[in-house]
Amino acid sequence: MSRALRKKEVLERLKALGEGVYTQMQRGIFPAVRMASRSVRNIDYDPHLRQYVLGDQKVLRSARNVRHLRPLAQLLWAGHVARSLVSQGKTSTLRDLFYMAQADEVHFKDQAESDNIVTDLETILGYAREDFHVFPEERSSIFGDLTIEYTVPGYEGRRLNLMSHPDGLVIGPTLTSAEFVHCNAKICIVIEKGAMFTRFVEEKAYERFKALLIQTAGQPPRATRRLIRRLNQELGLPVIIFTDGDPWGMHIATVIISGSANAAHLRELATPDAKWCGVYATDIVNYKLPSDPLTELDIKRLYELKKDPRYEGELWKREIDMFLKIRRKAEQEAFSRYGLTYIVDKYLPDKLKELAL
Amino acid sequence: MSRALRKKEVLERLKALGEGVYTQMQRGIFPAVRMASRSVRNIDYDPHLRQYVLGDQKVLRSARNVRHLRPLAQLLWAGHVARSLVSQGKTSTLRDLFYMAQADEVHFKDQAESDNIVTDLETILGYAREDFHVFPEERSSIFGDLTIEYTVPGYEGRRLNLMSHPDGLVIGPTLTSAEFVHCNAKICIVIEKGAMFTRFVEEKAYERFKALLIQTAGQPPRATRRLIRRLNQELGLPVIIFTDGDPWGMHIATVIISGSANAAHLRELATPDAKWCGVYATDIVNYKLPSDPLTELDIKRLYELKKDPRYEGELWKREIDMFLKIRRKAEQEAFSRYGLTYIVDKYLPDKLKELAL
Amino acid sequence: MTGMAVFEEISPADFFYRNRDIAGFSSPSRAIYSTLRELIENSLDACEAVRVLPEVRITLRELRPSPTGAFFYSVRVVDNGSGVPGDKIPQAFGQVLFGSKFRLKQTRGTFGLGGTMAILYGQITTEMPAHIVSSTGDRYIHDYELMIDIQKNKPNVLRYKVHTNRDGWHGTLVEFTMEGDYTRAMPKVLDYLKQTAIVNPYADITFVDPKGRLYVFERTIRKLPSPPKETLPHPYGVDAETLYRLIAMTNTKSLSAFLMEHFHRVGKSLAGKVLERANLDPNRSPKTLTPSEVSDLANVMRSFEDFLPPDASCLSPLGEEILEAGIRKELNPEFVFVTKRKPSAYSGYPFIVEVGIAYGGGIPRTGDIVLYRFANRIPLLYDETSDVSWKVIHNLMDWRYYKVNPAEDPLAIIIHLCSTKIPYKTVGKEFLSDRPEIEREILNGVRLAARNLMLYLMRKRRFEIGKKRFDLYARYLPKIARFSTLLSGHKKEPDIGPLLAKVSSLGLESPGKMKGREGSHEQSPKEEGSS
Amino acid sequence: MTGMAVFEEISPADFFYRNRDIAGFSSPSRAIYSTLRELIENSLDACEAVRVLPEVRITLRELRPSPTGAFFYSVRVVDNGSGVPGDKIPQAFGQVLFGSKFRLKQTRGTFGLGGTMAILYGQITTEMPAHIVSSTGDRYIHDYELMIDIQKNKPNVLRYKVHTNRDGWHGTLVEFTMEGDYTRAMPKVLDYLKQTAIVNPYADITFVDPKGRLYVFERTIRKLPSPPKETLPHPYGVDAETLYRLIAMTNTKSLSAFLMEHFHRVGKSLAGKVLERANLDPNRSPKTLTPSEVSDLANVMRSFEDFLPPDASCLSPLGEEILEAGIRKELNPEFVFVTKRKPSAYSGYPFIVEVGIAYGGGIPRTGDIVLYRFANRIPLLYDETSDVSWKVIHNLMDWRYYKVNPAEDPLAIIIHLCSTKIPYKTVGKEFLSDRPEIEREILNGVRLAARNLMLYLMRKRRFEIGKKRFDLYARYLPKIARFSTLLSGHKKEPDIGPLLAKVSSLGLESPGKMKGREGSHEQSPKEEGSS
Repeated sequence: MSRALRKKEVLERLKALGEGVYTQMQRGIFPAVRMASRSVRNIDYDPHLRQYVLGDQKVLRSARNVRHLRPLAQLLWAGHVARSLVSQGKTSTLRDLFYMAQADEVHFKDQAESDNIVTDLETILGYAREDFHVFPEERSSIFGDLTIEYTVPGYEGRRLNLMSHPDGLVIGPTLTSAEFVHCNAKICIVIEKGAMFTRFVEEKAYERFKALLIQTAGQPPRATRRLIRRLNQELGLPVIIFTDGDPWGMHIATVIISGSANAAHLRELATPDAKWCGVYATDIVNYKLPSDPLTELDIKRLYELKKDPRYEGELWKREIDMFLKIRRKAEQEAFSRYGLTYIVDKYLPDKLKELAL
Repeated sequence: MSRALRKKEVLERLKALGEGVYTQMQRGIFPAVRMASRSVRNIDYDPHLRQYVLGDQKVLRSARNVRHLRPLAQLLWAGHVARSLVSQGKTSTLRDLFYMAQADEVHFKDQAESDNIVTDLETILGYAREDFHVFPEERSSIFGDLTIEYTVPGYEGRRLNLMSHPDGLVIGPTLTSAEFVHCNAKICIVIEKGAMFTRFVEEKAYERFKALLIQTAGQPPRATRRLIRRLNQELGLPVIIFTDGDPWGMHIATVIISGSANAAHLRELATPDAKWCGVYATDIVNYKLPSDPLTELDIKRLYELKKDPRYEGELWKREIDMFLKIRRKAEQEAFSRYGLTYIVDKYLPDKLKELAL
Repeated sequence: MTGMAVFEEISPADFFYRNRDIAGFSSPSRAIYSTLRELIENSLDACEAVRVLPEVRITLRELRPSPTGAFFYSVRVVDNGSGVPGDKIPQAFGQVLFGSKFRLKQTRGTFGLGGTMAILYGQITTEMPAHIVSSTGDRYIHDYELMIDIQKNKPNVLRYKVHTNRDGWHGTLVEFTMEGDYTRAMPKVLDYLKQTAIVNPYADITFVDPKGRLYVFERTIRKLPSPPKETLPHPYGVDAETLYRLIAMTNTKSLSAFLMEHFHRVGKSLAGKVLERANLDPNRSPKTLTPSEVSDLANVMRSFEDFLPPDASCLSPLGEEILEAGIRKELNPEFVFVTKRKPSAYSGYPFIVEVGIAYGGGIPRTGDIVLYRFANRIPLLYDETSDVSWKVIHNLMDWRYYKVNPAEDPLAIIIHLCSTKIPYKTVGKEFLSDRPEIEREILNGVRLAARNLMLYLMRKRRFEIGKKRFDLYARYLPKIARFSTLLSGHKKEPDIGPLLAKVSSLGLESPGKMKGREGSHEQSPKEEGSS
Repeated sequence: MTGMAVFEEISPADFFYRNRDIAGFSSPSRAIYSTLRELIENSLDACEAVRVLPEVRITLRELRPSPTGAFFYSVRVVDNGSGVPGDKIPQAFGQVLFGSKFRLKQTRGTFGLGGTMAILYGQITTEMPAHIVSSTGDRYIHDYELMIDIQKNKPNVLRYKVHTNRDGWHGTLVEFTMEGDYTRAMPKVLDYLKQTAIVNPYADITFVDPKGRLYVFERTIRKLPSPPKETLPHPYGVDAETLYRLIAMTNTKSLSAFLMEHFHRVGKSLAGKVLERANLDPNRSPKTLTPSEVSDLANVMRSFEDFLPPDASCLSPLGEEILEAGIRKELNPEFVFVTKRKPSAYSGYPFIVEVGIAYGGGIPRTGDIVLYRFANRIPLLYDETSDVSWKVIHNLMDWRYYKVNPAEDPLAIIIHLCSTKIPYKTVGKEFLSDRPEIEREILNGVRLAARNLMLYLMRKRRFEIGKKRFDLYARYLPKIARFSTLLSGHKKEPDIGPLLAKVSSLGLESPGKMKGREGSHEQSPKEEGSS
């Protein structure tokens, strides 16, 4: 769907939300808003879409219930703000929103509460908050031979090749909304940590593997997940993901691949064909990596992952079991025990062969 | 000093370190290394340099003392690694170093220990670790009308204008080591938070104020502090710093302006002429900003700052006293209560006038 | 052979003289407290014995410093009670293990030691005689000065006068000197008086302390608790020794009559069943039993299931009215609930537990429940954590079930145990041993009280919720109207009047009703990007 | 007038019969424990009285279930002690408040109640006589069967035989039946025996329990503690009552002689000073004193500063050798330190505190210090937290100062108080009241013990450090050599042999010496960018 069309639809849905409540009040009935439930029981894994989706259960925010009064007022206020941002072409953050509420005497007891209302709005509209211009604060960055064309006001039509700056370009609202013009990369390598990203740039991994490099700085923000999806879908780039060798690293990969339960109300964030390429538990053994014992929390997390439908593939099963067997974990930097270049000279080629890429 | 000269001197000092120890051992005496003490009693504020510096006290790492054996071995190992990095033109991180130690059977009980040894090495050499190619993992970013020329291998001579990417360019090893070619900006605005940085870009603050925008993402990494200093010293740009209105925000500004006690053994990181431009405690009052009560920790911190020689100026005294009086703090985003553009339309012009910039 | 032991006998007075620690006279401050307490309790008992509303006047005067760094005091307690017959006065106040409290009847004192111990202590520390004035309300007032011959455990009368009782006065005055330390005892003494006032709201007590300060605990109810009656022993509490004694003194001719006459609640048919079980002829004379038959009979009586529980007429609980009056008078709480449990028994001794709970108002928030313990109307002040009530409240009660937070709520619990025999663990009368039967009654009483407190707190909260409800609608409906108007692009806001009217008149569904599938969305907020 | 009280007198036996809770017979399980304890302590005292290494044989047999759900037991204790003279046996075992323990001399029992109470309890619960056999080692062995007449507090002899003592046996056998509950009492009984063995390592104790299990506590040292001597009262402990008694019985003709003859450590010059202070003529006959003069004299004696503290010859501490033997035998620790404090006194009663500390080895890690309390060689098992020792260890000691962590270190503390009069708070003899003088001695003893433990732990650590030291040089010198070679670009590594030789032969400066200006750099690591 084109950006202009998306914008039009977001505005229409916002208006419909207001209209519904307005009409009910005019008829003298307590206004209510119905939306899909995001409770755990209503989140299912869709094997076809290969991501989490919401089921058919609905919840009602009704002014008949005194406990719903405040969230209902907050929701309508958030809709009002979203409408202003989209029509004026401005962006904002979750934290901004929390403060802006005070101007309109809408009270949020903390930012967690206002964040939750934004998620409600996403659920009702069926659009991610980036579509109504609310961006996260964390930033990832990107480097590689991709030329983009900006669409933001003031930069429309300007182009940039993402190899321009070897320290990386920040993935923010302007990059997310840019169009892809030309790409010489053949693969996209997503890397959990900034230091490893620098190592890949320094060792010219982008040349040797014709790679776009993306560093997520931990769990990637949604804007980055969407960018990865677009690289995969629009440009047909295979995506591999390189994280720390522990349950949390695995889960960074899984969220990129299959989405999160938290965003089950949204589509177009997941990249189902992306592949996790390490650090595997078996790598810890095979490469004799320096490692630390798993904590109790790590182990608990592994047992949770075993029950998670996103972890049904052979690879996941094998690695989870191996983690539980060796009870150890390793960071990406652990390869430095073989020298700084080992990871690009040896490990990455091995892995690409193993994944048949 | 030119980059090539710096490199030569770093290598020479490393060699001298090894030579000293080697000679002592050959003479059959327990080797010892002498360096400036970094204990609190030996850190003084130098009003002339307007930063913290180390005094004349020395400490001895001597193999006569059994507790010094391990740090001494670690120090020599770290020197050996630094020499390899510099001679091969590679970079590394503190974490990489921690892992690399295992290859040479040098044990660090945790990364804090290896980080401390790197600081020892900085003290002995009189150079920051970036000079021996050990970079931090955190990244800041930059945006504005400055053209740079890279010096890193593979990019030598290539130029980039830092307005190329409105989401910002990451400040990493390549940018830090680049030369400034041309600058149209008249001021450098350093911003604590990514969201506010985006707001400034969106509201075209860079045009209206002819500004270079830098976001620090909290306490700025040293590479960013050195970049700010260079912008001020080499290009003569005035620097203003915009942070949250609390003791921690004040301290981000102070570390940029006067350096940190932790880095008293290093020069060329501080920018003594930079100015803090808010959020002031008086701003909270004057602009009626949404605010939170100070925590006990905040208050304790304020009393510490009162005793800190870096906070002797009128402005600091006034604001610390006001914070203690109103017992409240505010975030940068608090201005959003007056709408998203207020901060650029109203607050920043007010402040520039106030600071006579 | 060396070191052969010398054997000798000592008198009971001598025994307690040598071991006064165990009776509560271990230090000068403790001695002041124990003395006042023993005398006040004797006075209250003496008043209730003759159904008179008690008036007790206490005066403590400081005389001079003592050589050990404490002080000498003159203590004087006057009551309007029964008085002691003139010829019994010397023994009642000058002989240990002599008194009126050895029968099966509820009284405050238990060991028959207290008053005489106090006088004994005064004599030991000052070597001055005690002064006793008393009349039973007849024509004479008896006036003694006496000391105790400790080695012989006998009173030694120094002076005796008889006055004419013109006004029909009855009561007792006790006055003597003693060593003590009032300054250190003061908090406990005042605490004791306050707590005594809680369970004796029908008494009028005044206390003039050594600094000349007057403390008044006024009567707020003119009703006395129903008087206790003396009772026969219950078969469950019998042992062979008791049987021997009764057999020695009985006039009955048959075992059947013997059981019916000397035991509580034993009728002809029950007596027959018991004797059948013991293989004894009901018509046999009790005097003919052999030792092993006595022992068997005692065992059968203790294990026989069909006896009725002991009658509680020998007990004198406060009753709910008096207990509540006492709690309100001294603690001034926002909410009080009191309950009197049904009579029960342990080892053949009947007892009744009364429980009060007090919340808010004058009850302080101390971070824990304030526990007031009473046994036969005596406050128990020391060693709280060893008491069965403490165990019940801290270990057996699950306060969460009653929506009460002992660490935060301002809460006091009052436990009163009355029995013909209070199971103290020490002569100092400070805490109750944990007999299972008593523990159970206290627990049930506290549970009932807690349940009533919970109901009160729930009603209170419901009322507050209703008040808040309308405020919330008045606050949020205008906002919903405004933003929906802005969002939908209408010019005029909808009228919220009709909706507000509905809220105030109809009363909407209660918040609890909206739960379930269509309920509010309660997912907790999560961090961006995590799952 | 109604409700008039009936006054009556009861015997001491009757008093304790009615209030057996307070003497430790509150339940069948407690009764078993108290019975064994009283009998064993009497036996140990009887052996020590004649300086014989004790042999005590205890047998407890289960007979049949009791009607209350407990059991009947036969209990039998035999010792090789002094024995009781034939004519004293009936009173010694059949009369309460009769015995050999009322004098000022350190003995285990204090109240003269224990043994007889146990027999009384057995009689109450089973109505069977007690069987006593005893000889003082002369030609006769006396063999009694007797019961107690509770109302009269007199023995009732059912059978008496005299046997010829062919082997010169001396000792006592006590045997009777009682109701009890051994299963529940077992942990406390075994704990009691183990702790008794700690302070009586010179005794040989065997116990056959109702399941037929034999417990043996073997003798590991053949030395008896020095015997206690009987002593005169110390002037500080005197009161007017004591003076009266002494005046009544004295043969002295002058006050001066009176004081010197009847009081501990009073010589002619001291007596003169005291009488001068009391304004009394030293030559006056004591019999002529008026009551107020007696009272004044008592006050002067209690407040006179110049008396010597009481002589401790009347005390029988274990001594460091015996205490350490007992601790090693039963606890088997890695480290023991014991200390005997100098004699001290409270209220004129002399006392000695002995303190032991035991660390590691057989001492378990329980999360708290294991406290063993003893008074005159009796273990105190109940109500630990009310004891003054507990207060000292938990409230007064600052363990951090001694580098000891009570929550983690395996640590036991043993406190033994011996005195002519142990200040128990209850007849049950379970915990000591906190007399300041005693508290201070315990605290000082524990401090000394803690200091010695600290020194031991420091020495231990120092030794371990020395061992590690060489290893560290052997490990790190090669690395320093290698990297300095790499850094400086030399081809050949320096020889570290001479340096290693220095480390092993000379012994370098200790780590502590390197502190100060040129010391190690101890700045703690900080985060990048913060300051």
